[in-house]
Amino acid sequence: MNVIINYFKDIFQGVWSLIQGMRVTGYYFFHPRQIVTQQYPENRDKLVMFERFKGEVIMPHDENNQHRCTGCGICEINCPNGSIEILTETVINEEGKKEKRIDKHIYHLSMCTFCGLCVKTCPSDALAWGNEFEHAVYDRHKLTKVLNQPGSSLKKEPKSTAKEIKA
Amino acid sequence: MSTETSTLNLFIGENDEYIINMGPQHPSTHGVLRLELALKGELVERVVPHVGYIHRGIEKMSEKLPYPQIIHLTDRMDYLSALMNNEAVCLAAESALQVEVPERVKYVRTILAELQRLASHQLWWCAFGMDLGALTTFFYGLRDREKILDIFEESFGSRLLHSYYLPGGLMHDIHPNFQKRVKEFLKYFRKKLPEYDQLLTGNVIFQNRVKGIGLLSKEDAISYGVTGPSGRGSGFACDVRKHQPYSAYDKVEFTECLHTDGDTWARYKVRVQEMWESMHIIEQLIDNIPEGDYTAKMKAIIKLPAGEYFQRVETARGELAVYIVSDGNKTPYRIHFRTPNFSNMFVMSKIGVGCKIADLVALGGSLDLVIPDIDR
Amino acid sequence: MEREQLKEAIARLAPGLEFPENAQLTEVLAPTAGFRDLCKALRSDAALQFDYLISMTAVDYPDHIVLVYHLHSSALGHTLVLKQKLTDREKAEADTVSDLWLTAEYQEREVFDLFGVHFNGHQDMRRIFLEDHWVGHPLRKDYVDEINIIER
Amino acid sequence: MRFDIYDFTSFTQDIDRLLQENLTPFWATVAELTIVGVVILAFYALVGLFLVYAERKVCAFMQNRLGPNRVGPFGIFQTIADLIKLLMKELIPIKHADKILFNLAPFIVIIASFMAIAAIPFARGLHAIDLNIGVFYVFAVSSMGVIGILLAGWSSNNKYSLIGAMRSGAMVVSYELSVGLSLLSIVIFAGTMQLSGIVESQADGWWIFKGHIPAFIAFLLFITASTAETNRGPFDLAEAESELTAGFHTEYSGIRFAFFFLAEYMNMFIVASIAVTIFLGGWMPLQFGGLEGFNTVMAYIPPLVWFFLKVAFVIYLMMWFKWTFPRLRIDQILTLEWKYLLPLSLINTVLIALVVLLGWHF
Amino acid sequence: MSSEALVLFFIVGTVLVGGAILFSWYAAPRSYNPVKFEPYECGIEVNSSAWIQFNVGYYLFAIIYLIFDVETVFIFPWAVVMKEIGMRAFIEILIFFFVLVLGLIYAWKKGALKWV
Repeated sequence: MNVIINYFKDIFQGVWSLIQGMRVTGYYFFHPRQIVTQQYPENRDKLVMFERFKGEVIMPHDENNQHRCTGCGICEINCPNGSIEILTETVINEEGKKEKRIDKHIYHLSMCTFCGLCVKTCPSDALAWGNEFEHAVYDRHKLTKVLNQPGSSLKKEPKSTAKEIKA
Repeated sequence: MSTETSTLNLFIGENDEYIINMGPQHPSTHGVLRLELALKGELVERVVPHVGYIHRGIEKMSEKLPYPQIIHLTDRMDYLSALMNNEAVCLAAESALQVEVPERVKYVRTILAELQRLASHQLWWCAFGMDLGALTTFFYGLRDREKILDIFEESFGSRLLHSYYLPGGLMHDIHPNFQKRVKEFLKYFRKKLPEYDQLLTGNVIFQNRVKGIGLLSKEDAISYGVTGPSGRGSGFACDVRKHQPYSAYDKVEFTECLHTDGDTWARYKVRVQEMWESMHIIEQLIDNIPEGDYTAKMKAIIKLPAGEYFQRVETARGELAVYIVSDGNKTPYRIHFRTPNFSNMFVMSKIGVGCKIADLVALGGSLDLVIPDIDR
Repeated sequence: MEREQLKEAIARLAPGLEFPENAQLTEVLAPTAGFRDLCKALRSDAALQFDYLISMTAVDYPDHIVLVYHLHSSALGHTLVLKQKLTDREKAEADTVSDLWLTAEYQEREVFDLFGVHFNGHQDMRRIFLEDHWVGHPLRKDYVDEINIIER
Repeated sequence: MRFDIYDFTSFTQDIDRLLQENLTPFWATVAELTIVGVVILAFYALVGLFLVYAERKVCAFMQNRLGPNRVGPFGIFQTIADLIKLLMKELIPIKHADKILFNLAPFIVIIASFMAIAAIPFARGLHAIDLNIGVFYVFAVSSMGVIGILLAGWSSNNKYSLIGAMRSGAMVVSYELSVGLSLLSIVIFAGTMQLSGIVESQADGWWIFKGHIPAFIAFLLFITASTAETNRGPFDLAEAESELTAGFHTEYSGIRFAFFFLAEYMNMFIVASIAVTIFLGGWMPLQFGGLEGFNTVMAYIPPLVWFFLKVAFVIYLMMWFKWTFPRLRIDQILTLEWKYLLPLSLINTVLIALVVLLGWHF
Repeated sequence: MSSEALVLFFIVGTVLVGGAILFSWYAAPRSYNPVKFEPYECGIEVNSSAWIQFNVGYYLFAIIYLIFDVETVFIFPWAVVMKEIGMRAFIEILIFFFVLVLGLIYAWKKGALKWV
């Protein structure tokens, strides 16, 4: 007799447990407000990335088209996969002295692993993280970028200011 | 013994066995793992795992890289416990340099590790449900995991591969909103976790699918080195957090979830229980993060003194051990990662024998494999 | 168990064991001969019970290869670093411990694959990660791959 | 020509008469068949497209997401876009496959579902064939599709497909019984096997209500077993994508695959229609004794609407199962049938016979 | 329509499938790549045929099914006339079911309902 009672008990418990699960899915079916889908291209305007989002490495320029990169090459050393190349040139400045200056700060986005060591270790805070995340291009050569804008120059400022900004 | 006489290396088609390849392109191996199965009808008679499809030589690459740069490679081993992997290298370097990291760093590392564990277990839960055919679990798990990833993204800008730690501390401080958001998440997830139980844990079909499948005895678990939730499901008390506490784990109360059945069901229960435990740990720490520096004073170039260093860390999948041989240079002479999945996976060739194909999928899901961690 | 006690207990098991100083963990350098017996004893000794092989790997030095075994006792909670030195780099051979700790079967295959150490008595000595026709053992220091390894 | 949306008998007869008057008998028959053929084809395609869309939306809403919403408003043209895509896809001939059987399999699954549709009464007078052994016929034809699945799996020269096919074979040798016994219990009530007759017998109330608990149990058994018959929901282990990649249709590409896909949904529709016809009163409106006003309002809703609403409900139920439960294992499927469903069906049949005997039903 | 019209449904089904496949055959692009025509086995080259002896594992079920299915066919006519005949039919079917269930219990106890 016990066998038969247990048999039916099993059936009822099984069906009950199934109903429990169906309650959860049924709840969500009738509560479409809880849908979490983000409709990506449409919500571009509202889509704000977090300020620390690591989209790509950029070199901020101010309104005078000046950046802070001295071309020291520390970011290049600190990059684990060689996605940064720094080309420097030697120019003669106003005082008539030879000066080493950055020519091109080349950044291979296709090789970047977004570890953040270049931004972290840059002594003059020339690099920062950009929020751009739509990196898809049809030609992979387009992923190689020159970070310093054409015609830009080094911003001359006391070192303490740079530190303050960082802090 | 040569390979010809080996019992494991039978050629395909020999002995009229039904040999079938599960993977590398298979939905339930969660990556490019290849299992060569010998079948008798639905029964699996032999499982031969083949790995190495995404072997990248992280150990060899690391020999050429300074320590801060190794960290970003560890992300890519077990990408679901990236922060714990980072932590392992950092702890090894810190203990070698005998640097005392600030309390704040310890607290933050512990909280982040537990958040990462939660995220990892959520992903495991939804993938496990999907392995068993309940596709809805996948979306619920990912929905909740998204909240954790948002916390990560706000604090350090990345969602999966963080590279957030440096030897000596963190790369930068946590976001001011961090505590608020974590507390919000805990409140949210405490409501959602019981839903998981309703949907899957209690389900009679699910229970029948997982109970008594893939029995792994405690002795075998130890001998195979099956650690993490998979090992604890067999009663192997292998929680490094408990037995060799690091970071702030000695300051928190938590139980090591142990089940002695050793089947898929036990492993499932351990993980679900661990989610509750992780939330418990975070709750103890989140309000008490001490003020202070986010990193210890470190030299610009980190050189470990010559010697050998060994650091064990509990990741979401088990015990990760880093073994560093340093010759005093800024790069390691040899670095070895003892990854949890490597040992966890090969046990399949033992416990997978005698179950059905569907069980093998459940079993593989319960071991929670991340293939890049095996291949390194 | 304290470090000294552990050393004493291990020293009883076999002759010719060296205990390097200044190591982070208790370390034993064992002779190649009789290594398997030592492992057996370490595993079965009631006071030691090293039943859990955390990790097994190799380190390649210019003139020798060192096999490193990290052992742990799940019951007693102590850890030991066991080492053996293989002096013949070209034809490196060692005894297998894959029947003592089952995980060693695969860790030894990895060492075979990446270091070229052949383990005697191993039942399935194949490459684990690389393809079977791969030439060379990548984790050796003298391994050359001009295409993929870029020196900086 | 009169058109009464409550009774299609006169409608079909009118068309018949019109054709007979204007054409020779042979051409009249041809024209009639053509009309019926085109109507069926259109209906079939429409139902298939709608069900695919419905399934996507239902599962999306259960899973907290939106589902298709790009092609057309709310994505209603998504399935049409998919159909065009599948039509334009290459048909890949598999090496060493059994060519004849490989090509035959989609025909069988589709034809089986067409044959089953033939017997379903949609409204009074609106059915292709009113067989006097309707229940029996449906019971026989609905299990024919499995032969197609078996052929598909076997002929593909693919190990996954073969295992999938064998699994579906195992399922059909079990669940057929429960389907039969649960249909049979209503035949006991109605005393006829003609499907339209069974519907007519429910004019004063549906069998699921009239037959008390045994009829309700029979309904549950039927839904469970027929879900298994159609290889759906928690019983989809013939295609079990997490185990067998795609099971029996792994090797089918393009439009050939589409037919297996379509057949699955059509089988779902057929099963739901049978469930509605037998248990839920077919095209009959919802009636409660004593509520006159309510009954009149309900009776004003056209029978076709009633029928399709009920079918939609049953299909929703089946989708609900599918998107909630994990998949069963092969031995559990057989255990469920042989140790639970079959004994229950037998007991239930005896109970129903007893209810009928004692006149306890309404 | 009479039951001969079933042929129509047969034809309509055939036309639907055949027409679509023909259309697709002409409309779809084709490219040749020997690897593409290989049977799928997770990206690994297939070394053996799928058609070797295969343990289906439900042979006994199939036999029991055969018995039961034939019995079901017998029950159908009974079901139709059950209402009219009444008590006698009920007792008869009880006996019939008793034998059936006995068979099922026998098979159950013998372990035939166990997946091998």
